[in-house]
Formats: sequence, C-alpha cells, structure tokens
Amino acid sequence: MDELRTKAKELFEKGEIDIFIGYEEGTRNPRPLFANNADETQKLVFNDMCTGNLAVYLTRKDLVKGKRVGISASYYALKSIAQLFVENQLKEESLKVFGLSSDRKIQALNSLEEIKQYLKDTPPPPKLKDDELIKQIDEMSSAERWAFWSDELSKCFKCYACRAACPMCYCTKCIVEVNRPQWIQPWASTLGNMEWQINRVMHMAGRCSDCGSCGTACPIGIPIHLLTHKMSETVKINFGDSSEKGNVLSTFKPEDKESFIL
Amino acid sequence: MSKIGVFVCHCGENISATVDCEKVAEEASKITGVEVSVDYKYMCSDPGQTMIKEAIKEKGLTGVVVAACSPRMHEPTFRKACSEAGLNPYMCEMTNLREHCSWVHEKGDQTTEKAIDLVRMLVEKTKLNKPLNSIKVPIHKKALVIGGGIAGIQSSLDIANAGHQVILVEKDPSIGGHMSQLSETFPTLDCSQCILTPRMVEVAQHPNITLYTYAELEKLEGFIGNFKATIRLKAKSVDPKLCTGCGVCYSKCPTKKIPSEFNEGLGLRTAIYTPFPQAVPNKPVIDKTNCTYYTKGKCKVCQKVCPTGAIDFDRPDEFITEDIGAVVTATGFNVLKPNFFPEYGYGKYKDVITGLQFERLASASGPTLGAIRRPSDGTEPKKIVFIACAGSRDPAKGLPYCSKICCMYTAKHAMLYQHKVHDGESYVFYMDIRAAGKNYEEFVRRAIEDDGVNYVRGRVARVYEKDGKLIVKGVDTLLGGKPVEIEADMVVLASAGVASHGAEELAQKMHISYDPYKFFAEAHPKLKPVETNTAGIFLCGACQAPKDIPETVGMASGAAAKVIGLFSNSELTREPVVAVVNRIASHEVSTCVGCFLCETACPYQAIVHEEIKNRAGEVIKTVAQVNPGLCQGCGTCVSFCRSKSIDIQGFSNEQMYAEVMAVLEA
Amino acid sequence: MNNEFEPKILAFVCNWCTYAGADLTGTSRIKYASNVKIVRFPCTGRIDFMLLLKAFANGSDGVIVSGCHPNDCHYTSGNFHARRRWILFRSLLDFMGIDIRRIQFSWVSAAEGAKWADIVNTTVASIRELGPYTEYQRAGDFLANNEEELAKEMEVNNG
Amino acid sequence: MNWLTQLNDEGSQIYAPVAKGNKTDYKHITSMEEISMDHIQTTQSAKAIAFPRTEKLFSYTKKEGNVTLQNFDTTTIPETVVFGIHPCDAAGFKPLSGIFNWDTPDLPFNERMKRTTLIAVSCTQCDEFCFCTSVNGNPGNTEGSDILLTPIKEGYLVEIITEKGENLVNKHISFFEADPNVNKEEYLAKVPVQFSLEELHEKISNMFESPVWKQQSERCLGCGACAYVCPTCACFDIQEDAHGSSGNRLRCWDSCGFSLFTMHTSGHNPREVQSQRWRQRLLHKFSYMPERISVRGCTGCGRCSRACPVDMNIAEHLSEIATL
Repeated sequence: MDELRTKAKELFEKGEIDIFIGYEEGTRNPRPLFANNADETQKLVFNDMCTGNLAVYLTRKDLVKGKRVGISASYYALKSIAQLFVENQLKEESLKVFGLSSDRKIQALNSLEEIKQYLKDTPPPPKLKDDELIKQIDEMSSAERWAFWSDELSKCFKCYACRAACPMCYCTKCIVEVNRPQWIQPWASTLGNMEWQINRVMHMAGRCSDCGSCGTACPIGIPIHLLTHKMSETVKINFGDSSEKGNVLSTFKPEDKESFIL
Repeated sequence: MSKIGVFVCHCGENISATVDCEKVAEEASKITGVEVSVDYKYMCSDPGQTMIKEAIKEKGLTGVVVAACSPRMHEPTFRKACSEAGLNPYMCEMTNLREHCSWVHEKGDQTTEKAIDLVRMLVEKTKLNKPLNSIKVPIHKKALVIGGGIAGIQSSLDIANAGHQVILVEKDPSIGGHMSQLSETFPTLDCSQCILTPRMVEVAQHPNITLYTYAELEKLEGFIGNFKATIRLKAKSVDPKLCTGCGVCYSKCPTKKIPSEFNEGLGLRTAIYTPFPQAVPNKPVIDKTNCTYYTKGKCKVCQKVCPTGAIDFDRPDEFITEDIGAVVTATGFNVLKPNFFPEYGYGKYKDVITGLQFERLASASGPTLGAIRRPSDGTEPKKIVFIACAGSRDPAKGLPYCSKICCMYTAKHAMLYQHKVHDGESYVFYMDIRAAGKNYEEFVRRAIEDDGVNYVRGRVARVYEKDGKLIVKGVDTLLGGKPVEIEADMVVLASAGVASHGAEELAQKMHISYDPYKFFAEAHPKLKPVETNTAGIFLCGACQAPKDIPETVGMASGAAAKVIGLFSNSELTREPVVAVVNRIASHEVSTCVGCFLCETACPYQAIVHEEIKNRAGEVIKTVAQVNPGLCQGCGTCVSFCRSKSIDIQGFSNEQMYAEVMAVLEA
Repeated sequence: MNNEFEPKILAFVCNWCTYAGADLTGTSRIKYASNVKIVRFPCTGRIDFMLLLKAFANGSDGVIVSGCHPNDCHYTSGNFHARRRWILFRSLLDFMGIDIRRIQFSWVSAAEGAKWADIVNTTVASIRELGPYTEYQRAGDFLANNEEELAKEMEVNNG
Repeated sequence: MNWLTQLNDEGSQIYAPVAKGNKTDYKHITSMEEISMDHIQTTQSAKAIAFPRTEKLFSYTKKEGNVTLQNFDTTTIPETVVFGIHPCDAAGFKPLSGIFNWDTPDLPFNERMKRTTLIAVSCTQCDEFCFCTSVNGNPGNTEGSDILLTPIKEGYLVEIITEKGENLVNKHISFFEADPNVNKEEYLAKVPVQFSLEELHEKISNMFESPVWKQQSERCLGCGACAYVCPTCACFDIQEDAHGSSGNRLRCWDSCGFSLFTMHTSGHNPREVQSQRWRQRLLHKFSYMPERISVRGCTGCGRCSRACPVDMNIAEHLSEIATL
C-alpha cells in the first residue's frame, strides 16, 4: 500500500502525471480516489478489495482530457485498458499504469505491450459463483429461463448504473438515447429492459473485460453481469481469444462454424 | 408532410390474376401520406410511365411507390421516369407484387392482403427516403500496370493506345516475363520470342508508357481514381542515361558462373548482366549478391571497361510517387519447384527437369541453341518421359486445382522433341487430357497421331537412376492398372503453376484479397473476372489463376478496357447508396466516438479517420468518415456501429425500421 | 378458411442472393405460404439484430433471415460478419429464454428458387405449430399487463 | 397481520417489503407470509405507489385525420395499503406532493395518493448510511404516515395519525387494544446526528461556485441509481409510445444526474459536467425546495448512498459542506 503511495507521489514530484486514479477507503469498501497532487496520494489504497473497474474514468473527458494520468488497475481494469487502446481511446504516452503482481506487489506496466504480457501471464480471477449460476440457468428449460430473466428484468428501472460503471460504455450518445428510430423503449418495462440488456451485451461482445461491474453497480441486484459473462464465454468458445485488431463482430474467419443456418 | 403516389401494376394479368389490384390501390389510398393511388395494366409501358410523371407534376408528389415486379428488374426504369418528371430518382421505390406475391400465391384474400402489406411497407419506407445525388469522384487518368509479362505488356499497350498515360513496373531487369522464356507456343507452334519482342519494343518506345524495370510497388494509398503509388526503383548500379548497351561490361565481368534465371539454371550468366539478348531495356544491371565488388569490396572491372562511365556502385534505391487513377495487376505466376516431389528425384538427378527448363532447351536462344540435350552429359536423350500434373490436382500435396496449361505444353514439348529427335521415343503420363480451347484438342491429337507420342494414362510413382538411365515406374490405368516401367534418358515434370513470390505481400499492400493459394481474387467469379474487391484495381493474367497466353492476353485487354472505360470520364459517377457518418450540433460534432471498429468491418477500406479541429486548429475529436469513392454500400458497418453513428443512404435505420413496423402495426 | 393460426412472419433478406432467389421462385411459379413478407436489405451484414427483436415485439411470430452462401457475398464478407453476429445473438437469446426456434437463418442463392419456397413453407409450418409469440409481446406491453392484472383483481372484487 | 389479511380480502392492494436474496423491496402481495421486516431499508423507496416509474398520462388514436384522446382514467386506481414503510420513507411523500402540486395539481399523483394508506413501522435498527436525525427526522417519526406501528415486546404500538388511518383501524377494531402505555423511545434505533442542519442550510445556499462540487463529484459515474431509489426525487421525462396511428403519452422516471438530462437540441448543455449535476442534486434538495415549496428534498433514508456504485455517501458529503 505504501509502495503505491510512494510511487504515485514520485510521479507527481517528477512532474510525470497530473492526476492519479486509485482507491481510498470508503464507507464499506474501497472507493475511487482522484489524487491531484503528491499529498493526496497518501490516501491511496490498493488491495484485493479494490474491485471497481477504474478504467471507466479513463474516457471521462471532464476528468482526464489533456492530462497525464496514473492509475492503479485491477486485472479486469487492465483488460479494459488494453481494449480501450484497441479502440483508439487512450494514448500510451499519457498513461502510467500500476497493477498488482501475483505476489500482491505493485507492478508498473509501462506500455501496452507490458499490459498485454501481464494479461497473458496472469490467470483471470476465478468466478466460481457466476459459473455456478450460469450452469443453473443453462440447465433450465427455455421457458424457465424466460421466466427467470423476465422476472429479474421486470425490476429494472433504467438508472443505467450498469452502463455508467462500464469502462466500455463510453459512447457520447448511447443506443438507448437514439430515437430516430427508437430502437429501444426508453421507459422501464420488461421488454424495454430486455432490449436494453440485449443491446448492451451484444455491444460488449469481444470487448467486455468480464469485470462484472455492471452487476455490482445494479442497485436492484439484477444479475446482468451473468449475461456479459456468458457472452464472453460464447465468444471464446466460438471464436477463440480476441484478435489484436478489430472486434469479434467486425472480423470473421471463413471457416467460422455454426449449426443453425440452413 | 409526405405526398406519396402509389402506382399498382397489373402486369397484364401476371399480377391481377391472383391479386385484386383495384383493392390494393384503394387500400393504399387510405394510408396516411398517400396523395394518389391508382392501378394500371402496364406501369412500365409508356402510358404507365406518363401516368406517374403527370401525377408527380400535378400532385406535387414527394415520393413514388411502384407496386409491380422485382426492383431488380425495373427500378432503374421507374427511377428514370421520376427523374424526368423532376422528382429525385431516389424518392422512388418499388415493391414486388409479382415475383414475391402474385406468382407464388394462389388467388385469394390472403394474397391481396399480403400485396397491401407490401405496399404499406414501402410507403412507410419511402416517406423517409431522402433525395440523393450520384457521387462524383475525380479521376487521375494515369494507370499503373504492375508486371511486365505478356499480360502487363498487352494491358499497357491497350491503355496507352487509347491515349492514356501508363506506368509499367517490372521487378526484373527486363520485361517479357515467362513468355520470353518459351520456345514455341501452342497450338500454332510459332516462336514465342518472335511474337513477343516486337510488343516489348513497342512498350519501350511508346510515348504514353513510362517503363520502370528493376522496380517494385512499395506502397499504394488512396482509392479509385485517386491512388498514390510509391515505387521503389532498385539500384541497377548502371546509369541508364549513360549506358549505351554495348555489352563490354558483361563480356569482361570475371564472375561468370552464376546460374541464369532466364535459362532456368541451365545456362550461366555474369554478375553484371542483361537477362537475355533481346531484353528490354537492353541495359545491364549488377546483381549485388554475386558481384565481387559488392561482396568482397574488390574488382570494379566493369567500371574500368565501360566506355561511357555508366557504372555507379554507390547509387541507392530510389523512390518515386505517382498519382494514379487505376491499377492493373499482372504479376503472373511461378512454377512449383519440383523438389516438392522427392519421389521424382528433381534436384537429385540432373536429367529430371521442369517444363520451363525444357522450354529453354528447345528454344533457339537457349543454352543449347534449341538442341535437346541432357543437362548431365550433353547427349541427346533417346527416350523421354513427360509427367503431367506434377503437383496439380493433388489435394494431398495441397494443390487441388488444375494448372490448366500443362496438358497443352506437355503435348507441345513431346511434339517439339519428336520434331528435333526423329528417332526418339516419348511418353506422357497423364491423369486426364484437358484440351479445351480452339484447336487445342486437334493439337494434342496431332502429337499422338502424327508425331507418335505415347500417352499413358496413369500416375508415376517413382523415378530413380539405374545404370545412367532414369527408371520411371508408373501404372497404366487404361490397361487395368498394369505397372509400367520405362528406362528414360530424361524426365520432364509439368510442375504446377503457383502464385508468384511475394503475391501475398503485394495483395496486402494493395488491399485486394487472394485465395488460399495466394492467387488474387476477382470480384466475382463470373461477372467481374478482371475486377478486384477494391474499386479501381484490376487483374489480368496468371496472377489470378494459371492460364495460357491467349486467355491472358484477352484478360489483359479486358482489364485495359475497364481502365479505359473508367478514364473515359473526368469524374466517376457512383450510386449514392453509401454509408455516412452522422453530424450533430455543436461541440460533439458527431455521435461517433472514434473506436474505429467499423474500419475492420469494412471490406473496402472505405473508413478513414477524420480529425475535427476547432477554430484554433487543434484536434478536438477524431471520428470515422466514409470515403464515398470506396464504399460499396453493404451496410455492415451500420449494423455494427454501437451508437448508430453511421447509417447507409437508401437503406437507413429509420427506413428499415419503418418498413418493418409498417407491416406489424397495420 | 379454417381457424388455423396464421403466423405473421417477416423475412430479412439480402438483395443479391436471397431476394433474387425469391424472384426466381416467382418466375418459376413455385407456390408458397403467403404469411411471409420480404424486407430487402443490401446485404445480410446490414441486418441489425434489433430489427429482429422489434419484429417480435410488434407482433411477428417468426423471422427468416437469409442471404448469400459463404464466399458468395456480393460485398465479399457481409455474410461472414452476419454469421458471427447470429452465432452470438442466437446464443444470447437462448440464454435469456427467448424462443430461438422462431428465427430461421438460411443461405439461399439467386439460383435456389425452390429452396426459398421450401424455407418459407417449413418455417410457416413450424411457427404455426409453435403458435403466436404472445409472451414476448406481452413483456413489452407493460400497460396491458398492469391493466390485465387490475382487471383480474376487479373480477375478484366483484365476484 | 390478520388485519392486513382482512384488508386484502376486502380488495385493497397491499404493498409490503418482500425479501429476495439480500435485497428487500416493496411488492404487491397477496399473502402476508411474503412480508419480510428484517431489513434496515428497502432498496427502493415506496414512491412508485403514487409516482410509478412509467405512467400512461393519456392515450390517443388517429383515424382519417381525427384524433381521439383518452384521458387518464382514475377509476383504474385501486385502494392501496402500503405496509411496513419506514418513517423516512413516509416522510418522502410530502416533498413529492409539493413538487406535484407546486403550480398545477397533478391528477394521477393526487388520485393515487388519495387512495393510498401508509402503514409505517418505526425503525428498530439502522446502519451507517441512515441519517434521518440529521434532517429533522427520527426513527419513530409520524410525519407522512397514516398509521405508525412501533414493534414492542408483544405486538405493535399503534399510533393513528390521520383520518385515513383511523378509518382503516376502525374497520377492524377488534384487532386493536387500548394504549398499553409504553415508552416508544426505548424501542427505536439510535441514529446519530451527523451534521448540523442549520449550518448546512447556511452554507449550501451560498456556495454555488465552490470547488467542493467538483471535488465531491469526481468519482460520480452519472447514473440514475441515487435518483431512482430516492423517496423524494421526482424528475420525469415524457415519452411517446406510438404504434402506427395510436399511442400513449408516458411519464417515466428521469434523473438530473444523467448527462443528457439538460441537453438542448442545439447541442448546448447548461449542465455540461458531472460536478454541475451533483451541485444541482444537492442544491435542489437542500436549497431550492425549502425555498420554493418549504420542504426539504431529503429524509435521511440513505438509500442513495447504499445504491451508489462508487460510494457517493451523501451524509458524508453533507457533513463536509456543513463544516466548511
């Protein structure tokens, strides 16, 4: 913990960053902290409790535009950062990234290459609970699945916390706000809520870091992160790990396999 | 408010036999926004079209829906009619009451109901149509031809003769390609060089052709009509302006034992060389990998003997860029190196040679001056075996395709052999004889019947040497798989035609696609054989697939015709069915967030990065932009874009949505 | 006319292969069920997955999506992109319990007029068997749902 | 409980807290078994009873140029009893009512309120997010409720606050006994006061340009969770649910925290950055509402803090402002 504070402080003192995005102690769990100078870095914490995906702030223009940013990033945040690079949203030279090494030490990741290497070398944190839930849902009949999701999604009141918490949802005008045509019912109704989630998850295909922030953010506790988690798995099963360039839906292989097209 | 005209066609009785056209027109008139709705026997007829035109003028229609046959048939007809009446042609849509309704359903209410729905769908779509204007793209009327074989030569000459500038780039020191290596050509047996060299000279002398030999395409940017090509001129070490081509240098060059590429290794050349005596340009280059000066730092004999001081060892590669309107790719092919077949002993036995090597032996300008001699001992082979399909049609070896030319040139080789070695005996092992082409079958028959070539249908399993003879073991399948063994003096492999070296790299430079064998892919296998997927880049010759000379020349003229057609206008006019990135008010400029994933989805490289700057000139945002010159209007980007920032004219999100809703909400 | 359920089916097809294939069905005078209405797209790559959902939400009981066979796309790769889209979309819908039997994907070339008629007829038959897709439409109509619930309660009260 | 069963049997719609997983929310119940009272706070407030997340204001049909309007039908609103809401939640209906009646009385809201009886239950437990006592509330506050129940050793202490409440009790008077003479206070949760309301009022109305807004809102993600769970947030959006020639005009929840909330068609956005939206949220609740409709837009329920994905703890932020 002290290590990160020292490093972040150093960056300020050397004049290498203008803002450091990290965590501080919060009411119950660590919460995001924005250190704007060396002193403020002394509140930083970084441990396994720090699960919120801080990469979400890297596309927030009012926070980071024109600034050189330091950030402490969880495994999933690093995945998001790597993807944001693919999508032309970040500049290598204005970003200093710190991850947690396997022995829980602060590890500076100085380039996109190093981030990619880290992700290659580090196994993703297991998601036993989610995998179990998905298994349960998979084992349901189609009608049961419909009942399950229409019940869950009937509760959604469209606060869009799932969208706000997601680092990949950085569109300035989200599909739900497009009204010519009105693709998605903008009001809360089971179907409109489903349409929103289907869109969100389709848009996440091959881009999602699987951090689960959407589900954590949901104030009503709808397990929408299972949808993205399932999508990530489907992508992996069908198309392997994402390619360097483009997106799973913007690229293809002539030999892609399906079994349902007549 | 829309004023839509609906025009329901009976198509004689083609539609009205099963659809109640009057009712369709009547129901359509009740749709909000429909100003006029009529039915008529033949809408496409002159009176029918006049009816539409008059309605446009009298009622001030803002859109027209013609409910008739397939838009694939008459959409241009009706759009033209609308245009003539002053309505933007893209405000006219067709709905298909014939192929998709009256012809496929029985007469009845349901069929009429469906027809009404179909009309409703298109009315709702048309309400959201926007007037579109054809896209104009300026054209640089200069063509780049890559490859100086017969394909590139033919294409260059055709384009140049039509009055356009051509830049011809050839990677070797001379143009001529494979055709210049050939002895005689099938099916006429006229001498290849005799018909080719005049064309080569014509290229060199043509005022509209700029020839760059020993040069390669480095980079190609831009799009149809507006390419920018960067060409690397490899250092020749000989100043072409000073060199007179006298040949003293290569006669004095001490490094003499380099296998000649032109003679397929059957002859030798010097380090400073012209590939062959009839080379165009007939000026030497120094082969840096073999020249003693370049490898060891000593020699410079050529520099000493050159009467004009043309030798320049220190000259680096040069780069030139040219503005180009169209590209013709004519990079040809290579023959499969037959060490691919250890069982035939190529490389192990000197007298197992390729068809192309045989061409050099048979050529009057070749290493033996046209006499058929064994490379091993210079004796005349008395018994010769030709193995067709050496590599071709062999899925096990990864080349399932037919190389197309081997049957014919093998027949020619056997024939030439018989003509030159009267007491010789020749055998051809073949799988099938494919002699489709004018006078081709007759040619093969002549080889068999007149010249006594022995054709054996079967594959050769092995070739090995025994007592100075090449033992060819195969089977004759026509004799029920009877084993055949021939003691031959020479074996000629009709090795498969494969993509030329570096084809893949070149395709990637030009953003054109290629097949699994690295042959360049045509835009459509039937209807667009000389186009590629990238507009403005054309193909000809064996870079697309192995083919013979007449076919190559035909294709080369075809590609040239496409280029000339393109150059016949100063602007290119294209259908405006293209994608567009939206623009919104104020500082956001566009809802596009610049993720550029659409860039990878586009099959045509039509997405470019556009930097939006403020008044101070600072970049405030980088968004996608569609190059309308390249976009073909597939719309893959549109359904991929998450924020719906990109849309396609003519099939916009709003239009498609309205069309779908129209039928469901009715 | 009998009282058999007549499903509403929309077909989203590409202009170059399936639309032309359906034209051929017409010129060949092969008959098929009139329940299907074709919406013409330039390419399967253009077909937005949302349009399928919108179709269901607004009363379509089934959807046919059809385009050029792999390698035959007029635009070279639109159908390959579409194929990936449908693989993921279908799996997502299935995971959410949306009835994927109601979406029929197919490749129909411009030469396959008979295949088109066959696809339409088998799809109509299978959707007819599945019945109207009311559970999906109802999820959209929250007002009707509320009112229905209310009505039920009123009934209880009155009764 | 028998009392509720009776009410249910008589046709009142009963809403009560129902637990699912680790979340509890108000649901329409038919069996009293469903009720759960173990929670500290339901995830959502009970405001949807009178201000549904989506409400049809009117519907229309167009036919051959004529438009037929169908106005909001008040007869569809059933008699409703909300059981088990906490005093902070009950108190929220006053600010809501203030907003929905500040110039034009809002028919749907008022009609729903008219048919709703609130049976509140005092809080016997609290958590670190509760701060009702800092905004003049308390765990046994009767304000806003029709009836307030306080769990005591055996059964409940019943306080009848309004006529509506009295009617409900009188219907089944047999379930009730006379005053047991208990000290209500000893059963209530102890909610510490976190800041001085006077100091807060004094500061907040004069700090429009303060850097504190930016500082506090840096981590805010701009979602609408806080507004949607809030018992007093009343922002709404008007949407059109159109189907061909007919349609409904809908009122749907909205949030001033969304970046597009104030976006003009011109592209200009008067509240361009999150700090301006955060300022709006707090000023509206603690300055504009008290000034204009004489009621604070906060009851100290702490839901927004619990719902926030990034721990925007409102009590902490208000304390910071009060001690500036």
